[in-house]
Amino acid sequence: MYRGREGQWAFFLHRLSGIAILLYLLIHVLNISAAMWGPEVSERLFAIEHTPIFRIGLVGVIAAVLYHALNGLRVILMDFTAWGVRLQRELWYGVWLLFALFFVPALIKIVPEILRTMGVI
Amino acid sequence: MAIRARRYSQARAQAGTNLELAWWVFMRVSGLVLVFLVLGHLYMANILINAGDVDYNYIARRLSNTTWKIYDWVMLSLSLLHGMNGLRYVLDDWVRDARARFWTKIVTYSLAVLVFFVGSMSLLNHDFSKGLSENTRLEHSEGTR
Amino acid sequence: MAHQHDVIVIGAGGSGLTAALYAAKQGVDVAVISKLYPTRSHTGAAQGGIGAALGNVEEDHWEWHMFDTIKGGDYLTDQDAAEIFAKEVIEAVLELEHMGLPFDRLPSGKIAQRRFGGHTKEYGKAAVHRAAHAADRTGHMILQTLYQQCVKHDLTFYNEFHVTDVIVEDGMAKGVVAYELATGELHTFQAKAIVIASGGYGRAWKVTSNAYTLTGDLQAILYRKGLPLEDMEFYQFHPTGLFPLGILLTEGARGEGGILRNALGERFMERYAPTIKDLAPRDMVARAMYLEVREGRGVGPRKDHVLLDLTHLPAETIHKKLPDISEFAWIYQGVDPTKQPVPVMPTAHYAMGGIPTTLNGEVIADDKNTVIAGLYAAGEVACVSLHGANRLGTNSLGDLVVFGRRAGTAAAKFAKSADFHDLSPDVTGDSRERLERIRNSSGKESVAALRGELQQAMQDYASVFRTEELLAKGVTAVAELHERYENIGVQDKGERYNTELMEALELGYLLEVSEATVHSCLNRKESRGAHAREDYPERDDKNWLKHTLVYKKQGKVGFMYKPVVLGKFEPKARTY
Amino acid sequence: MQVTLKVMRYDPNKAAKPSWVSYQVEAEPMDRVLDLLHKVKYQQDGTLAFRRSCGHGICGSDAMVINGQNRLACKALVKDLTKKAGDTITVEPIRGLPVEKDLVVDMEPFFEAYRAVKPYLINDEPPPDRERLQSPEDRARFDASTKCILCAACTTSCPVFWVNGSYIGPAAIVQAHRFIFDSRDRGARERFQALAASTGVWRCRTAYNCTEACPREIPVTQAIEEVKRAILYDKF
Ligand SMILES: Cc1cc2nc3c(=O)[nH]c(=O)nc-3n(C[C@H](O)[C@H](O)[C@H](O)COP(=O)(O)OP(=O)(O)OC[C@H]3O[C@@H](n4cnc5c(N)ncnc54)[C@H](O)[C@@H]3O)c2cc1C
Ligand code: HEM
Ligand code: SF4
Ligand code: F3S
Ligand code: FES
Repeated sequence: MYRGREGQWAFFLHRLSGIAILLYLLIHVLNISAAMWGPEVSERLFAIEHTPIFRIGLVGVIAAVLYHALNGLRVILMDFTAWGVRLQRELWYGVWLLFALFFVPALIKIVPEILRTMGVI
Repeated sequence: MAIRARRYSQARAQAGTNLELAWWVFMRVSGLVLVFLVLGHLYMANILINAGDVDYNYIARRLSNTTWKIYDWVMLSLSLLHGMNGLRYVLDDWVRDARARFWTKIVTYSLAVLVFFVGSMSLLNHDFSKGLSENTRLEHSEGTR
Repeated sequence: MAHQHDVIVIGAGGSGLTAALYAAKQGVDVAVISKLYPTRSHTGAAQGGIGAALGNVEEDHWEWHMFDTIKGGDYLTDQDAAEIFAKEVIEAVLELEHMGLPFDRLPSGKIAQRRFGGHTKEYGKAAVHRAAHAADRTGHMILQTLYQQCVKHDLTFYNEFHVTDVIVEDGMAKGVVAYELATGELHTFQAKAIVIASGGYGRAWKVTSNAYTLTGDLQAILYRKGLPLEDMEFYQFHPTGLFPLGILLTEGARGEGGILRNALGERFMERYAPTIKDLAPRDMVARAMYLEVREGRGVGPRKDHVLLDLTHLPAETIHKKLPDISEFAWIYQGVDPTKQPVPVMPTAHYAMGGIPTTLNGEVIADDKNTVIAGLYAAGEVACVSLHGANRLGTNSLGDLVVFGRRAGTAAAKFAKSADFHDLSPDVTGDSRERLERIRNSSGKESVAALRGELQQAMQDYASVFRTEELLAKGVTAVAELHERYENIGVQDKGERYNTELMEALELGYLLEVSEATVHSCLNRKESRGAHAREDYPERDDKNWLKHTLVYKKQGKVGFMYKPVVLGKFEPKARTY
Repeated sequence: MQVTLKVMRYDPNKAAKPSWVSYQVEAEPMDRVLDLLHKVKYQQDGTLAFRRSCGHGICGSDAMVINGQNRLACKALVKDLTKKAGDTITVEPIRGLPVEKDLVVDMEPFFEAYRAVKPYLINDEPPPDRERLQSPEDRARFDASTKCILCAACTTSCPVFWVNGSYIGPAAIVQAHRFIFDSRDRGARERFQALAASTGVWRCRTAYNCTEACPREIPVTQAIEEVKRAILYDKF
């Protein structure tokens, strides 16, 4: 493995998260659109989607979107400002800070819901 | 534009369009817009409510509202275009064999067009309000407006 | 494989690329053969600047530059060469600027210039700002700019082709044989004219500023053919080599105000050159440093070096004008020049001597100036005798472009009126035989060990101060090493990138040029410029105001002499 | 002290695949990795092939992957790569270019990219008798990119280049930058052509490996971003 630094990992993760979201998007759209075929079809799909496995997966997708969006903003800053490049490392840490800021509350909200469906609490 | 050139002399001959620049700008502009649309969407579907409670009724109610139809459709088109162009970048990077790349693209683009078509149908071409008011089965063959 | 080009240039440093560009301007078909990728040539290491009397900072005249060059060369400089040089280098520098060279600028937008060793105004009154520069990477910028122009004009390059032979028969140059590193194949090149521009041979010494690849290849190839080399006893030691590696710290550091100090903190150059002090010519400064060390005023646990002090300069100046050398000091010595003085000692740097040529770069075969038709040389490999007994800083880069241009143009003109010569079917014979012998050798001597011994011997016996006794030892040592070289062994028998084979070949060249050097040193019984004989401390114009031509016939070294071209400036005592 | 030098060796005439070979060498802390390679070549195995010339970081011959990062062997010191005696230093050829032998790679694709950006001053106006004038500020504008020694450390550290060799690469873009921002140059538009192609500057994903790798400390990514903006503002 090449020992790249922050920039390299930021890029790898951006790419990975982008592809992951795209994959989810494709499935998600088909899933929602299934409502056209009526409540039965729709509810059957939702039943699958409401299983814990899928719910945990969704949390992953949220994380991916959050990282991708924040790092996307970092990329845009680097592209259009001179200091964006100079401070790219700091910006990346900023991305993680904001990520934590948004994601932790989301976890606090969502995780108990999942645990409840699992009957753990 | 796909990379056909393996050598820079060929690449040079190919150059001259601003297509790549346009896509580059699009990725940034759409990204900016998507921040609000997608994060807003996630907020509404995961934080305001319990995602585990989303069901047919929720969908139908939401998709009966013209504002949400537009919101969702813009989000759908932008993220599909953005995501598919991103995928194109990835394929251009990773699939080095020109033939393989061509066919992978045909398949993935077709899939995207299909998803876009189905998604748009459900958003624009389907009347969920009817189903909602009766709260019963829908005659999905009708509903054209 | 066989190739054919009107003009072949050997070497892609500053002189080779200039020659190639100007030859191409004449509309002939030019190809450059180089054992390195062009941008790897050692011209890229040159730091301080290129001297030309542009007069951008203060009044300056080409006559002053000409005088400085001659005086710097301790009057062994041919004055016709110095005149042409001082005039044409102005135009050459402007032309480099037009090609795009990013010189540093003055507020007026003109090319910036700095002071440099031995460059003075009004015939020695005070130091003058003459060195045009691009920070401390002037050579890098020259090499890059010239290569860029070659790309622009789409010249043909044979990169990583090692020239193993130049075909000279019946007083005519006919072609070149080269070994392709990538494949191990021998190529023949038929040419109407050939320009040799293969650089110096600093690797003969242990401590040197020169690249690993500067091994005097073409000097040796001609010398082996019985052709003469000129003024080989004059080899320049640059005062400020980063101790102990020998990496160069430009004289520009002193041009910007740097000071040399001994263990007592004294600015010792005040004693040796009261007028221009630290900016005295290199031979004088190098000797002064040796004397300080010899008299016990050296620095360090072994009192074996002195210090280059830049700490009184604004950090800004150091970072802006001397960024690269600050980095060298930091990386290779852990010294930050803005805060600490840098340890330095003289380092083998530049060959004033080399393949004798006329003012148009034509290679000379004897003491009667008989030229070899179609054979040219320029740059450090050549000796037009511009630098005489000691080269001034910044005059080499000027030499490359002025005489590179003259040689390239002359070669192209010659090629236009000449025909290709038939090469005998066995042109590659000698080269093939030599290469095969080395490749199949399994003797017990190691190339690296022999080279190490040679470098140590040259360092001990033929460096800044010389005596009969030391030089005699040097002659014996080199002869012995020559014999042992017959008994080397190499491990790599392969075809592809056989760098071991190349290094063995290069050691052979180093032995030849070292032989020519020590013999010439022993032969010249006077002190002049870089050649300081302790047993003959005075300059002797009566007997020795002449160029040495050293040659080898049937294994025996012999000498011829050539008069110095005098002129306006009468030889005088050399004080600064 | 003793260190282990682990080198990726490959001779296409002898083996199908590259393989690691370890050597024990005696090293000083101030030794360069280049010195270690020389020690191996001169004392242990003469067949080891690598390029080098100047020995102090200005010719650009000896970029290689050292301990997982692109560096010049002549600028990487043992003391910065090891913590204690017995440590291992790994050396591999730079990536994305065909390996010719051991640490020697084929540089032709790299120089082809270089040539594609027209790396020379373009200005057809007849030059004045003296120099073209340029203010110190205008000169400073492109100073960093004039430092490039074409060592390829940047291009071969770029993840986009590894997987798809047709990306023109940061080194070529730095060269373009050197001229685009030279107040004397008139050829920016011509260069944009090569740079705007699908193999050009838009492929850069700002991974910064190039900037980290550059032994001349050129802010490579910054140069690339400036070129992107130059093209953008030229078009809009
Ligand atoms: C560290 C340093 C700093 C210097 N600073 C200055 C300065 O500030 N000002 C100044 O005026 N001078 C300076 N000099 C001196 C000056 O740079 C050199 O004398 C000059 O660059 C030599 O140029 P060249 O073209 O003759 O040879 P080089 O640039 O050495 O090029 C030699 C070429 O010949 C090729 N070659 C050699 N042998 C063969 C072969 N067998 N087959 C094929 N090709 C071959 C090589 O590949 C190379 O391309 C400096 C020198 C050094 C070492
Ligand atoms: C939420 C807001 C988003 C922002 C701010 C954003 C921003 C960006 C930006 C700026 C790029 C270009 C990266 C570069 O050139 O280096 C990019 C690439 C990409 N985006 Fe997004 N994006 C967002 C949402 C999405 C969504 C919803 C998807 C999936 C459908 C997606 C998928 C991708 C992909 C696959 C890439 C290509 C990655 C690559 O080439 O490395 N993005 N994004
Ligand atoms: S930009 Fe830096 S890393 Fe890239 S080739 Fe130039 S010097 Fe080497
Ligand atoms: S590593 Fe590559 S992606 Fe861009 S910032 Fe450097 S060229
Ligand atoms: S040997 Fe010249 S850069 Fe390392």
